[in-house]
Amino acid sequence: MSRARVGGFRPTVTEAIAGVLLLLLVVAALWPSLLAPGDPLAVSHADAFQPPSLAHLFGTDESGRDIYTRVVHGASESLLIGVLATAIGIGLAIVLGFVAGLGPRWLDFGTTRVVEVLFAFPGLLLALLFIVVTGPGVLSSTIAVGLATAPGYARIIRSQVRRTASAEFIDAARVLGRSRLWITARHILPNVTAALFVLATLGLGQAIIWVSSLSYLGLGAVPPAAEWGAMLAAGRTYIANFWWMTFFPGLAIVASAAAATVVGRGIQKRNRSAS
Amino acid sequence: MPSRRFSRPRAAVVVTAAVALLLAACTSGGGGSTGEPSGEPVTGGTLTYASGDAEPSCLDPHVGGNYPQALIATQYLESLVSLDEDGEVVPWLATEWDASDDGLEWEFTLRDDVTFTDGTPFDAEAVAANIAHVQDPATASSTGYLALAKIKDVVAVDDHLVRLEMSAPDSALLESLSQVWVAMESPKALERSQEENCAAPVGTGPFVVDSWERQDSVTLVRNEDYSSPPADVAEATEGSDLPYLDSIVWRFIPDSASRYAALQSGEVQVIDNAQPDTIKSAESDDAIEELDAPRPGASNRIELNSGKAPFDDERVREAFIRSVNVDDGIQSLFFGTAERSYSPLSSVEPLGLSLPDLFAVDTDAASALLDEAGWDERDADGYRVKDGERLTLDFPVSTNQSIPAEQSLFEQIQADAKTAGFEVRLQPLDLSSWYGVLAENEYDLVSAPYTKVGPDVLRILYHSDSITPAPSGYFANLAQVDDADLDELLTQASATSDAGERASLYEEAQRIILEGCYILPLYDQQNHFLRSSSVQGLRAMPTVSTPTFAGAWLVP
Amino acid sequence: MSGVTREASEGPVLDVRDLVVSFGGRRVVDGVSLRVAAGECVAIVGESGSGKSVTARSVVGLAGEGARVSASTLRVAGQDVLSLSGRRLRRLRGGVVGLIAQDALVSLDPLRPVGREIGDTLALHTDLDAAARRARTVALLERVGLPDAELRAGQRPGQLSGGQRQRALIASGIAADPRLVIADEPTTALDQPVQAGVLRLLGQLRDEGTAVLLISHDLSVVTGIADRVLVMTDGVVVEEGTPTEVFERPRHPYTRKLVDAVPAGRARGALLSGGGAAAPPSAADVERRDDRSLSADEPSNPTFDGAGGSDEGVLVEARGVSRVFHVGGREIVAADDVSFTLRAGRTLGLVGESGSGKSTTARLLLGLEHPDAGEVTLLGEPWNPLQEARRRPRRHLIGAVFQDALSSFDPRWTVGAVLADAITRGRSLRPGPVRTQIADLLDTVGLDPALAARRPLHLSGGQRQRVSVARALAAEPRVLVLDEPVSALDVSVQAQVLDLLDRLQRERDLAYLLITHDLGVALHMSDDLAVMQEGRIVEQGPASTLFEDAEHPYARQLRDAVRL
Amino acid sequence: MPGNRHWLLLRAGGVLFVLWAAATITFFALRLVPGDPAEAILGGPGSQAGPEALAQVRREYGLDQPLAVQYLTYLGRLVTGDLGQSYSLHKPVLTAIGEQFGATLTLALVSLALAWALACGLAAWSVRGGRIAWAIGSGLELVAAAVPHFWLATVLILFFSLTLGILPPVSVPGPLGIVLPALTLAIPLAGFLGQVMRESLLTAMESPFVTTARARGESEVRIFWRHTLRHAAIPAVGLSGWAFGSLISGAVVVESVFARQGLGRSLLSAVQLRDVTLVTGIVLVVALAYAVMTLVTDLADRVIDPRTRAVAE
Repeated sequence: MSRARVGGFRPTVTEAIAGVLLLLLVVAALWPSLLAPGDPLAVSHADAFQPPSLAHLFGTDESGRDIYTRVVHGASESLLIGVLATAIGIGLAIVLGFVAGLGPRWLDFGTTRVVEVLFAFPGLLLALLFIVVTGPGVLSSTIAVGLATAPGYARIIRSQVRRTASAEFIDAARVLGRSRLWITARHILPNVTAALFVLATLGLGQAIIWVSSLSYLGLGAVPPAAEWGAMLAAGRTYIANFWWMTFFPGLAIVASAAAATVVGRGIQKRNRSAS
Repeated sequence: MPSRRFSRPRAAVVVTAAVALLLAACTSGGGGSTGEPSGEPVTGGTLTYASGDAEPSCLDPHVGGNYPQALIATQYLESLVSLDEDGEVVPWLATEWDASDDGLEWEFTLRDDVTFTDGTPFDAEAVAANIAHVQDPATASSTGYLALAKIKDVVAVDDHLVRLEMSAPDSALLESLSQVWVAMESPKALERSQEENCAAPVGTGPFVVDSWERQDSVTLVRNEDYSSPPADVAEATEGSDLPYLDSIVWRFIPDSASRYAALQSGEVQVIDNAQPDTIKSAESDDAIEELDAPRPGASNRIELNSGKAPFDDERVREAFIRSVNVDDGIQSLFFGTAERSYSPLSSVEPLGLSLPDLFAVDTDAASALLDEAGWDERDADGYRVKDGERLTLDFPVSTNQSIPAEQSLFEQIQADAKTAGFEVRLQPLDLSSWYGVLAENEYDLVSAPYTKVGPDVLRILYHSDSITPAPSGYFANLAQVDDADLDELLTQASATSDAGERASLYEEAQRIILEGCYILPLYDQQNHFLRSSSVQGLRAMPTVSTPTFAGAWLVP
Repeated sequence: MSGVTREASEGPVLDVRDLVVSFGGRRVVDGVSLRVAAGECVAIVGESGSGKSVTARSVVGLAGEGARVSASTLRVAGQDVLSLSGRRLRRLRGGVVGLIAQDALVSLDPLRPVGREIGDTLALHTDLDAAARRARTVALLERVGLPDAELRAGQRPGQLSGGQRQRALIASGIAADPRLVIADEPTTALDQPVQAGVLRLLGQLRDEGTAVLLISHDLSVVTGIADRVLVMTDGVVVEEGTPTEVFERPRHPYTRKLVDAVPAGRARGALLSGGGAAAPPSAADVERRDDRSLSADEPSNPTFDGAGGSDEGVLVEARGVSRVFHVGGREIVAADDVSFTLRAGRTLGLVGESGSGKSTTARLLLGLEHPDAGEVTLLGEPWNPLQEARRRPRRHLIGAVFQDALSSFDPRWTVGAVLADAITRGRSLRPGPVRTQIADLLDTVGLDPALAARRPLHLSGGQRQRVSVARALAAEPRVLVLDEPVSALDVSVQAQVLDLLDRLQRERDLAYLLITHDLGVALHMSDDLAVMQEGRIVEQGPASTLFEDAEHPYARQLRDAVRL
Repeated sequence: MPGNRHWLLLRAGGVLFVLWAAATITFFALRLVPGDPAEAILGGPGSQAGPEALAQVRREYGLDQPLAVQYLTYLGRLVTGDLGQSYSLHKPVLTAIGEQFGATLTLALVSLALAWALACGLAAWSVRGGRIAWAIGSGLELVAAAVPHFWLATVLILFFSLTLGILPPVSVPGPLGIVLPALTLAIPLAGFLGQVMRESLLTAMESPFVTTARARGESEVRIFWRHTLRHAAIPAVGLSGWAFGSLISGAVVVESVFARQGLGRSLLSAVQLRDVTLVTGIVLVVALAYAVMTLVTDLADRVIDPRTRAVAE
């Protein structure tokens, strides 16, 4: 299977597809109208519950809104939330991770324990606890997911920092008389950030799922917002008769999450073979 | 004899009610509230009922008092009186009753052959204990408390004669007493801690609470020595030994998709809160029948908070009502399972007044009104503005009380209102936060179904007294209608003993409410049940439309 | 059972003719022929990529994924391997042919007790029941000379020492009495004394009538036991003959190159790569060493110092340095009262088995560890212990070359960046401004300046090591610490690097601390030698004489190991 | 070995620490709820709790005391196993949790087992099936790992209950009832575990001891089950603790979709009813369960992988 891991820098077919998907996602997020000129909130009683057709690629929902348009416009909502959540999570994690990874033993011990504690809260629980405190809503659910994912990242970052810090080239640098700060700035930081980027892409997929889960539970985005999770939640009640209302938003989530993972792993693979 | 006093005026309207019910029966493919049973009743078997409502935290409907509680309590609790198909008040645990001419004293003769399922005999003391329990603030009763608000004192004249002394005449007393929220429970059981009583209330009904697996199911078993069906049922089922079913498993399946799937796959035999689209598709499915039982009391309507800006200005209220198109939405969302309503009262309420013309959509008139009211500019997003203020309406929606279709309808209203220049801010909330927002008076629009037998519901909903909260904290006058004339009318109506006068008073009251643009009626409180066709003899109580399984059986 | 019977079988056990192995059109083995008879040991010698391992593995059909193997003959014990079906092939593996790979730490499943691995072989190729297998396993482990076999059988590779592991691996290879044993680099990564033991074991097998095919990159290893030697390069056998023929009268230039490259017993300063008269190794040269030793007449005491006690040229002095590690409640004495001196232009060779504390000593000298006791001085001034801040300004005086060059570079830096950083003392990573210096450096270490643009990952092992030497030089140090600088390299490459180091020392009058497990290298490079064991220096003296009057048993072991 | 006791003590201490910290966090979470904490305890503004009720809660929770005192009393009550009273269920939180915990635990464990089975099975199949199988295998894992529970649940119900009609769409007593919920939880997890395993599977399959095994005459099947799988499993096992946590999270969704008893459902309704005491109680209990679970997996890890015990130099 060795080819499965080496595979040069030329993207594999899967990676190519995934890349395109992500690209579309970004476009949809930034300039939705390019892909779907319609208005995602335009109600039209006449064409409620239309099955997929040329007029409505993904069909229409209970208010006759075009699901394709909503999915496209939903990208910005979902993606933004996903990115934000991941950013919060990783931002927090970096602080924790570096404190633990570079600080003295006791500090490392302390931080690691704290991280463990947070990690001990199954993600959604932490999120729910947070929501109980702040009340439901897009923002709080986003922050909640950020908080909930931070510990996981922190662990990885810490070990990454540790590994880099104990690498032989760090010794080499010390022998050459480089200061701690210099080493952190020139060696550890860059080497860890490479991994961070991967982490982020991988995390993005999960974050999207999480946030949509919260919306599904009615704790996140508020209708008629075209957030995928919310759309799914709305569609589920009609699943018995109008499958497309659930299927396509779900597909969007799965596709983007999967795409993010593939791309993330791709980069990871190359990083590894490059080091 | 005494009951005749009430029967006459009713007779007129009763017909309409019956017709309405018949209609319901037809539309729902013979599964109507009478659901003319096919074949001979079969004894035995276990029926599984799946409720979409949140699992009640207490099975005693005295506590709080919401519809989910009523649904299940109907199976094991019974009231003093009931209504028959024609809306006639009929004897139940009380055989007859009489009121003093000033309407301040009521005497009820009780059945002497009934015992609670814990062996406690049912007697005057029991009635006293129950009314006391409902009125005790510690019970935190909401619905029941309001229903019995005018009862000042209860006197056990003898074992089976009880006298209620009123603080003021209450023409709605019998209707109120017919509701399951004030049903009779064993006084011995009531003495237990609230936790215990909530877990297994003890009544005289056809079934007994056997066990409660939290978040899974309540198991009800047959009351072997059940002897006290309401008069009308007793006649109908002369000689047969009710109930037929051995037991009922009462499940809680919040997810409507799963619930319907469970019915289709035969895991359960009856589900409530059926989604409109599934009702529609059930019509073409012989294995599934519908039972449509619109709730009595108020219609399902959107209240416009006249207590604060911008809706303190009648012109703005009218503008809003005129600018939103509800009919099309109802058509597409409810698949014809719901009739548009133009009345504050449910279509099953004989005294309901409908004024369709008031609700004809007229966007030009709307914008004219708004300009007139000073909301004559529009901002970048197309919303109307008045000295810098955007025309914003907060619309807290209780996700527990509004079915998805209804929430979608609100979204469409939101879209319509936008074109007119209103910014409607929908905020779906859990029940608790929803109450919170109402208590803080942070709403302009709200939809709050209220179920009570009889037009007296109007007094609860629109009398200015109802702006101040009940012990449970809930206040019913969400439109915050504060109109002296209206108050006067409603007080008179509930006091008068003359049916004709009562009718005209309520009509006048409704006119004020409708013309004052305080509410936007939508449709009756939807109450659709789907049953597997193996379930026969299922019937909705004419009181608060809760289905009763007393006469139901399973076709093997 | 095939091969259990030992009567002289008709014809050779292994008969290979015109073996060709190619991976996707690339020919890795190109027409190799060889025969191994029962009771004979044939050795294939060559450097990595010469195709020796592939040749060996093709014999059991394990040339590797996507390998296309063809041969006019490929017979083991009379069976035509190429025509064997999956199941029959599996019967052959382990049953008729035992394969002993290198580095048992990874060649035995680290998660399973070694006894199991042996038991599996038995289960596959004998019809013994579980109990019998257990007994047999223990017997085997005893046979390969593993002390208290009972206990060992239950232990996992990680819990055994390198030698024990290798023996266990051999045991699993010979469990089913195969008629042919293929030993692929069985002794690499082992310390010399252990090596000797393992080779002796293979010798026994041969004497008992097993055919042995020995694969090695190290000439000195095979000399002892091989009956015939094949020298391979680029997939072709360039020379074949008895050890003596091959080593004393190498006909093919490549063979000569290899022979010369062997450091063991090549006079100090003699060029290993290219030129230099081919001298026969082993016995002969030990005598030469003796000649040299006559001229040296220093007393050898534990705190020996190079040139007759005078302080002239002393750069680094370590006095009674100790370092103890606390791991999971256990105390590990990594350095115990270590004392030595480094002088300009001289090399101190530090030898000892892995885990004897060599590297810790180096780290103490480099100021990467602080000593628990004792001190290190640099140019007479305190160096360690000392605050890093005060040490930093003088850091440039000591440079280091690490064993694994690759991991000693930041994977994200180009060679140019690495050197620029070293030259500008960390002020800049941009090669541009200091292009000429970089070119000079690369030139001094014999590399093409064009390499500056590459990343270390894309360099050969030798090139990497040269770059790390260049990096060390950039700061113009007086002292270089060389931690196993060549152990990862092929003989000929190793030769070049060693020569380079030797040249640089002479040109720049550098003081070297050379850490190695390879006594040959040590002897060739060092003026003085120190032997370490369990953190202590047990012998110290001039390279020439040290072993002659070695008192310490371990030193003796080492000596014998080299002599074979 | 000597390290063991020391190690175990340390980890046990870790568990205690986790609990303490969890308690602390929940305590302050309770205080962070906007408005009157007493009101929050009674279910937020919606509760419209009467003054006497509020007063009683204040007394009970010592809310009139300084924060430090409150904190200590809180901890004290936790030590005695008193998690407070749930306003929405009219009963002690501990009892409420007790009723639900078993169901969730069962679900989580069954799902965990199922996930492992799926992951290993798929790995086994795709390892031997060559290039295509490998691609398909990793593809399946990829998708599986990206599927949100609530969507998967719907799809499964549609397929198994409505189309095939072989499995109940809602949980029913007996083993049949747990199948769909467990599947819903297991599939995404299996995808995740699979992805992790695949990575290490590659490494394992290329490592020399596999060659040794082949050279010994082992068949590929045996090699997979005896050698490579075990190596591949190690990192995934390390994740089992985390996985357990994620299953609990998943339970929140799955239990309500399948109308199944369990903590997840209690938690959701508690959140919706703003029953703070219940939420914090559940969070605490789950944190405990999690901590114990990690301890167990770490132990398992030490069993499977002796190297973690060997003291590294």
